Amino acid sequence: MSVLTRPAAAGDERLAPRSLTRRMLGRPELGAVVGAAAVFVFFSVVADSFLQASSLGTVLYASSTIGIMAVPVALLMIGGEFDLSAGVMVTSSALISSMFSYQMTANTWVGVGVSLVATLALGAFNGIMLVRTKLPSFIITLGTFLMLTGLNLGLTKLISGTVSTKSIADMQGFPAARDLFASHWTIGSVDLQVTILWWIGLVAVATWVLLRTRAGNWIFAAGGNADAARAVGVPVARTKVGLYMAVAFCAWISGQHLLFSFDVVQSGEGVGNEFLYIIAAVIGGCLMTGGYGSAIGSAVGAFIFGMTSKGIVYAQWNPDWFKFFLGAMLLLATLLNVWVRRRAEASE
Amino acid sequence: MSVLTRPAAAGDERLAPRSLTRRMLGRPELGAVVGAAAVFVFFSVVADSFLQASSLGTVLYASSTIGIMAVPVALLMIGGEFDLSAGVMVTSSALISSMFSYQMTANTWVGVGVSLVATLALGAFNGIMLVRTKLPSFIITLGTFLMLTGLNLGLTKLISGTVSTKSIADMQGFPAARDLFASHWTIGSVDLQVTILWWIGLVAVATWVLLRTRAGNWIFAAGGNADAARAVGVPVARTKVGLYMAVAFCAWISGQHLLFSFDVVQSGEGVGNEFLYIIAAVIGGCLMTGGYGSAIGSAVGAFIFGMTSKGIVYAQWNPDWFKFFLGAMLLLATLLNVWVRRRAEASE
Amino acid sequence: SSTGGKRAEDRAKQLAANGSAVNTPHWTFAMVTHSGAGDTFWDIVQSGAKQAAAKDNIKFLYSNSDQGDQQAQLVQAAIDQHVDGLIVTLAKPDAMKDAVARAEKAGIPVITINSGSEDSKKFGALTHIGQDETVAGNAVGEELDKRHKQHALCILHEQGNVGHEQRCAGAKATFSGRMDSLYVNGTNMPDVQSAIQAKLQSDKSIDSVVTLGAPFAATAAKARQQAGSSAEIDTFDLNAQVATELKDGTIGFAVDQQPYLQGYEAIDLLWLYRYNGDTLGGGKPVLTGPQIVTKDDADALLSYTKRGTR
Amino acid sequence: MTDTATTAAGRTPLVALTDVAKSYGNVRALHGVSLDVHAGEITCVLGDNGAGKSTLIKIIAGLHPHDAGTYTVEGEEVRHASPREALDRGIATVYQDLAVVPLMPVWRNFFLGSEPTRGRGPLRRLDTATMRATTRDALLRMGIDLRDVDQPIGTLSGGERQCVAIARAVHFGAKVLVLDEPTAALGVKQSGVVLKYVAAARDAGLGVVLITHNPHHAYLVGDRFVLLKRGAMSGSHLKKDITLDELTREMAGGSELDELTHELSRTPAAPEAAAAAEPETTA
Amino acid sequence: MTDTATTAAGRTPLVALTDVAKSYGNVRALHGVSLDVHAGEITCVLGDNGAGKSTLIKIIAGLHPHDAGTYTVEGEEVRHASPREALDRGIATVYQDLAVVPLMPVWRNFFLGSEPTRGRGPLRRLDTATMRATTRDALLRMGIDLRDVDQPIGTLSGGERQCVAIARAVHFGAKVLVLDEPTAALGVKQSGVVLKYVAAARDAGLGVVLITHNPHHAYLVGDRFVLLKRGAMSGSHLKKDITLDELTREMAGGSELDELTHELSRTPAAPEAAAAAEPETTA
Ligand SMILES: Nc1ncnc2c1ncn2[C@@H]1O[C@H](COP(=O)(O)OP(=O)(O)OP(=O)(O)O)[C@@H](O)[C@H]1O
Ligand SMILES: Nc1ncnc2c1ncn2[C@@H]1O[C@H](COP(=O)(O)OP(=O)(O)OP(=O)(O)O)[C@@H](O)[C@H]1O
Ligand SMILES: [Mg+2]
Ligand SMILES: [Mg+2]
Repeated sequence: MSVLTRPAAAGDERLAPRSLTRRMLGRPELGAVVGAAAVFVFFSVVADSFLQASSLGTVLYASSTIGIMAVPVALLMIGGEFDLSAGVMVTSSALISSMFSYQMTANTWVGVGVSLVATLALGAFNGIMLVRTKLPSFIITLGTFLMLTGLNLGLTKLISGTVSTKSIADMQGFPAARDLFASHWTIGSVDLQVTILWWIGLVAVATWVLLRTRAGNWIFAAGGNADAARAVGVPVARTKVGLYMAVAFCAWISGQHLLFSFDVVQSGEGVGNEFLYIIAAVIGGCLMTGGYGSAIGSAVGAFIFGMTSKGIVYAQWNPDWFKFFLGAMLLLATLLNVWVRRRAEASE
Repeated sequence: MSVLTRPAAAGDERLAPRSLTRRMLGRPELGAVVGAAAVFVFFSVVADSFLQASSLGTVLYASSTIGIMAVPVALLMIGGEFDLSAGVMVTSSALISSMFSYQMTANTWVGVGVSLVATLALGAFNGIMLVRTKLPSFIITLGTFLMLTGLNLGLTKLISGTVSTKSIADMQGFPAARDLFASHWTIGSVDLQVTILWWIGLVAVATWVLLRTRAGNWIFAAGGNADAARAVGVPVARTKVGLYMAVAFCAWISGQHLLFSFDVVQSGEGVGNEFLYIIAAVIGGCLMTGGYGSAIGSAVGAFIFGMTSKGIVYAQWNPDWFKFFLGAMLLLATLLNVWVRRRAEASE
Repeated sequence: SSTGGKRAEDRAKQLAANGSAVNTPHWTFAMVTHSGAGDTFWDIVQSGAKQAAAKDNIKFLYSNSDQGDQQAQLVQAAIDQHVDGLIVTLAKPDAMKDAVARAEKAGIPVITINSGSEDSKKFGALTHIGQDETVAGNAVGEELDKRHKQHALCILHEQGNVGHEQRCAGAKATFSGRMDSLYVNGTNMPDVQSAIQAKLQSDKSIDSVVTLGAPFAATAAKARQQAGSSAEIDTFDLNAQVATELKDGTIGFAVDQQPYLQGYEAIDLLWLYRYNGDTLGGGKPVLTGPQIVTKDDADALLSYTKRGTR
Repeated sequence: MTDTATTAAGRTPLVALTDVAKSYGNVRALHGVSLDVHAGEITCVLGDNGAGKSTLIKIIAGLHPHDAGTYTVEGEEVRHASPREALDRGIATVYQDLAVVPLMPVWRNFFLGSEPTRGRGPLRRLDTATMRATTRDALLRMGIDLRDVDQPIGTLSGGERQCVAIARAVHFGAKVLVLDEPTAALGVKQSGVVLKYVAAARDAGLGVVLITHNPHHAYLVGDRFVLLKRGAMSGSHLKKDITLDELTREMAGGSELDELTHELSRTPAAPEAAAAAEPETTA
Repeated sequence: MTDTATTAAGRTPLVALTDVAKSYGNVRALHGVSLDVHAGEITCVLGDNGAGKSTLIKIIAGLHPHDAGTYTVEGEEVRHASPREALDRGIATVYQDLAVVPLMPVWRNFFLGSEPTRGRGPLRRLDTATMRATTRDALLRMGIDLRDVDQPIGTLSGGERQCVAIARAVHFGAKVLVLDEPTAALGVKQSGVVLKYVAAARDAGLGVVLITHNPHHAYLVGDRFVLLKRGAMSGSHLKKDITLDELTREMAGGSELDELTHELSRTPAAPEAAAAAEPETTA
């Protein structure tokens, strides 16, 4: 949970010596990294096209779209809560941005701004409902999930007449916004999407917040033992509302990416993606019960998921069995991770 | 958590008197019952056709198909674990039964029996993997979920050549099996499905097990504090494996209902239903963190869900907004439940 | 089933093993669709494609995702694999625009199938094979009128699915009576049944139910019986059960768009293009439907549906 | 019974509870309890198991609101909505169940809720070096030589955890220090250190509320003694008005104790204990 | 140091640990510890906080396996895979962290893992009436008059919970009773009762392992004393070989104590404590 593992007080006879490698392997992220490496090596061997530079770009892009959301979802899980509305909130954010710009004939940046405010409000709603009603987050965000799904469809049909939005590609500010949220550039023969930068940035910020700020301390405490945290003066309620707003913020980024990369938004999308985010966080070592996990872990989890789901395609395995392979690979990667960690811990 | 609330030691000055009604309202299921009653009254008012006898049959049927699975899922949640594979396992069970009978040209009862054994084995696999690897149940059952989804599709195509099974309606034993799993009969003008009986029976058995047997005590303990339970000699691992097998058993019942009621099984079905079961359990008062809940609560939860999702149809509201109404109603019902309980507790 | 799908498939495999009907190089063609997992319709499309692939000495790759952005990523993955031809559906055209453009840049010929006839040409595809969902919907509306229906119900088994919306909207556009929609949870048959039941109980004036996928027609028939309604059940697409029930008269009519043909022709046309530079349709979409099938066609259809090719 | 306000009448007490009551649902945990805490004095709250001592502490600490009565801090009536407010008023508490987050490292637990920071603006960050060093030193002073302040606090022994909680409260206590059975899990040496700390805090002018089941500890450092019984006050004494023996007897519930001592002293295998039994059994 | 086996050499001890060691990851919690528990004797394990006492208990209780050394029960070498096995051999334990399930009613916690049943076959069910009555009576005998045995055990006070755990172990202990700081959270009266129970168990022929930080308690009932320091044995004495003062001094770590007592006795506000400080501070 901390970046610097201070060497133990020199010469305490109660401490068995431990090599650096072993200490490294004991860290949660590094366990997951071993799993990721194994998946990478595996697909490099079985899938010819997996190791190409262009494939790497595709895999990284797929991982980044999950990873951007997995970061705040991991933080939220460390803080002891869930967000089932995270998937559709991405779509809501994109819809708001697109429909506002179109209907008001406003500069796309205005739509983007309105969407930011509205999405943050949705996150705040989740958080405030949670701390006010003291209902489990599963119920609250399930309610928001269903309501947003309905609103996405109902409002889009009401406003656009169909289930998708109108194109805003020809509106003012579109190219600049596209550069920010959905551009891509080529390094050598690898085509990299800007989402990868967003992803790396978010992981870095989240890691800093978790390990080096008061807020990070509060997140761990709120998830690890909310009663104790409250008793020693941690603003648990504010922390949780903040976490939901962080999820909303990242949903906004993802939503804008969706909008500016496809220009038109389908109102029915995003359903089910919330689980991909949770999966990435859990594979990366977050505890379902809260109080433990890391942002880097969530990134590794997203990468494992991205590699596996695309690797199966590159390996050209029978698509009927896609889900089977996906499940088996994820399970094996996680088992390997746990096995490595146990070995590291067992040998003193 | 107990059926008999013994009157407190007479005349203890440290106990404020509490009326029977208040004591009743303090019980978790009864909180949910108030929510259910409110939903019922609401739809009786807004939807003309909701109060018809035949509509009751439809609502009960919808509730029972969720409720049958919600019972073991609630038990599992009380025991502190999840099962994401519960939804597809139902389909697997139906597929195994149907394809075995068809391919072997065996009596349908043989298929039913094989399916029971195979489904229980799946449940045992979940449970044993969980206790052996000590991974979170979310990861394990997610793996099983994905693998079963793949297997359902892959094997069905391999064996039947298409994505659904062949009809077994003309095979030996079909009518009798249909009577057991998918018959319906008419009382007055209400058409009642046999699944309702299964549901009631399962709720009764589960309630008995939870409150009156050693296994029930162990389930609460395994979910409430697994370490403590283990320390005082509770076979936590066996309890959890048993719970997963209970889920499998009910998946078998649901699967056979699916098969004998629709005769042909689509291999892609069941995905997503696991959440309906969890929703029902949580609305009915089960804690996500384990150690608290009831079987009756899960039934009330399933009933609330069934009433709401069908009530919206009876009320003929704009179908585009279906999910919105569903989410809002579920949230309101749960809020009412909590509000009632708090009031009951606050006034001594 | 004397002409079982399994046997046909085996025969096709045998053919491939024996060296195929042609001696062109062993090209790889990929198909990326917007289908969900385990969909009957897309299963038949795949069967057709596989049959043609076997004949044409083609390696056939299939992948699918019902999320627009995921489908685009799958197209990219196919490009990464340097396939020799690409078949995509354009249910969400805007999401696919970039991906298709990249395929063209990489020199991969693209054929679009099923949905997206308007955009196909614009995106630079060789040709479009299939039937527009709206056109199919229109045909249903007209047929309902022909049958003097007043009040129809359109069952959408996947909320927010563009193709489904277009089918219903198309039917609504040509139907002169009233048409309601109902969303059901397509992965939960009992829920489909009880929801249709509830709708029929709440509104007795409904005289026809249109399902958007073949498997749901039988369930709708069951719901009708439970609800004591006399509405006619009609459906998009075919399967063995629908064919039987057409024959029994349980189902009124079905709209077929010949999915087998969409898969088969797509592969075949890509082969022709690579082999001989041929294209079909003269810049216009090649339509595979809609074809209204009724009781009269049922007998012939029954054997085809049983082996999974219609 | 409510004769607490008789001494030091001139000064406003740091914390004063008057006729406070608290129920959990239909359980009346506390009623009619009054208590004054003065600067530079140690108030001991004594009583049987389940008498309501921890409930009283939790009200002072702001963890639970009181149902009736008044709660004043330096003369001003308050109703703490959260422990944060009490902390901000300088009231630091050691809870009986310790209030630690098991999976967090010791040093993070030590500073939880009151983390020191360095830098400004977006660069404002935890001062981890100071936090680690302070934690290690504070524990060392209590006789706990931790191997590693980075280990999760959940892996510490019961007494070590207790020491972290006490060291934390002593470190952050500004005006009032509230300790719920601080020495319960502690070894002989550590208990001595804690009593020394309590005395030092008093000498530094803090008001101290100390809960203990050990009459020796109470009598050694306490200035006034409040006795609770089944949720109500059963006595309130100044040190000068009571002897250790009387205090012990009151804590044990009077006559019942004699009987018990008698019984235990008869047990055959511990004959030499018979004479010593009276005070020690109850120590 | 390992002179434990000298007495009662003829009898096989009920439980014997020889040169046992245990590490948590790279933390060596225990090494080279030996201990005999004989029927009808009370073995006290004493030591500083973090000395490894609870770890020792957990090995005996079957909660953790030992890494090295041997563990025999009635002469037969064992390696308990779970606490269930230890229970089945008649070893009942009170853990320091109590091992209760907070949300479950008191009576269900009391019988958890060893529930009595009535009826046969599918009608076999919990004997709830007996369970409730037994729980209430067992607690009443310890001086805890519960309002309601149906309340979740998490709502009991710390001492009440401790009493439930002790009553449970006493109820199920068949051959060996292991108690980890049983009196820590208890009131004067309850402590007396627990010591009486311990003596009674010994008289009934059980072997008892008692952990405590209170030398008075230990000396009153103990027959042999094992001292742990930083995970290793620092002494093992029979009662006849040691006095209370020596024991207290050893527990507190020798010379350090004098210094501390001296310091505390100088605190100005408690002058009358000065004389009494030596034994009481450490009580
Ligand atoms: N699960 C664990 N992981 C790592 N270290 C542990 C774990 N449990 C205990 N320890 C360490 O082992 C040492 C011995 O702990 P133990 O609980 O046995 O002490 P104890 O003698 O019972 O102390 P106390 O009197 O305070 O209860 C402690 O220093 C503790 O930090
Ligand atoms: N959350 C709660 N809900 C219901 N009853 C409670 C709750 N907390 C405490 N009680 C009850 O209130 C009474 C007083 O508890 P409290 O913890 O204040 O006792 P205490 O004096 O601190 O006892 P101990 O010395 O054993 O720690 C107890 O009988 C307990 O059962
Ligand atoms: Mg207390
Ligand atoms: Mg201990």
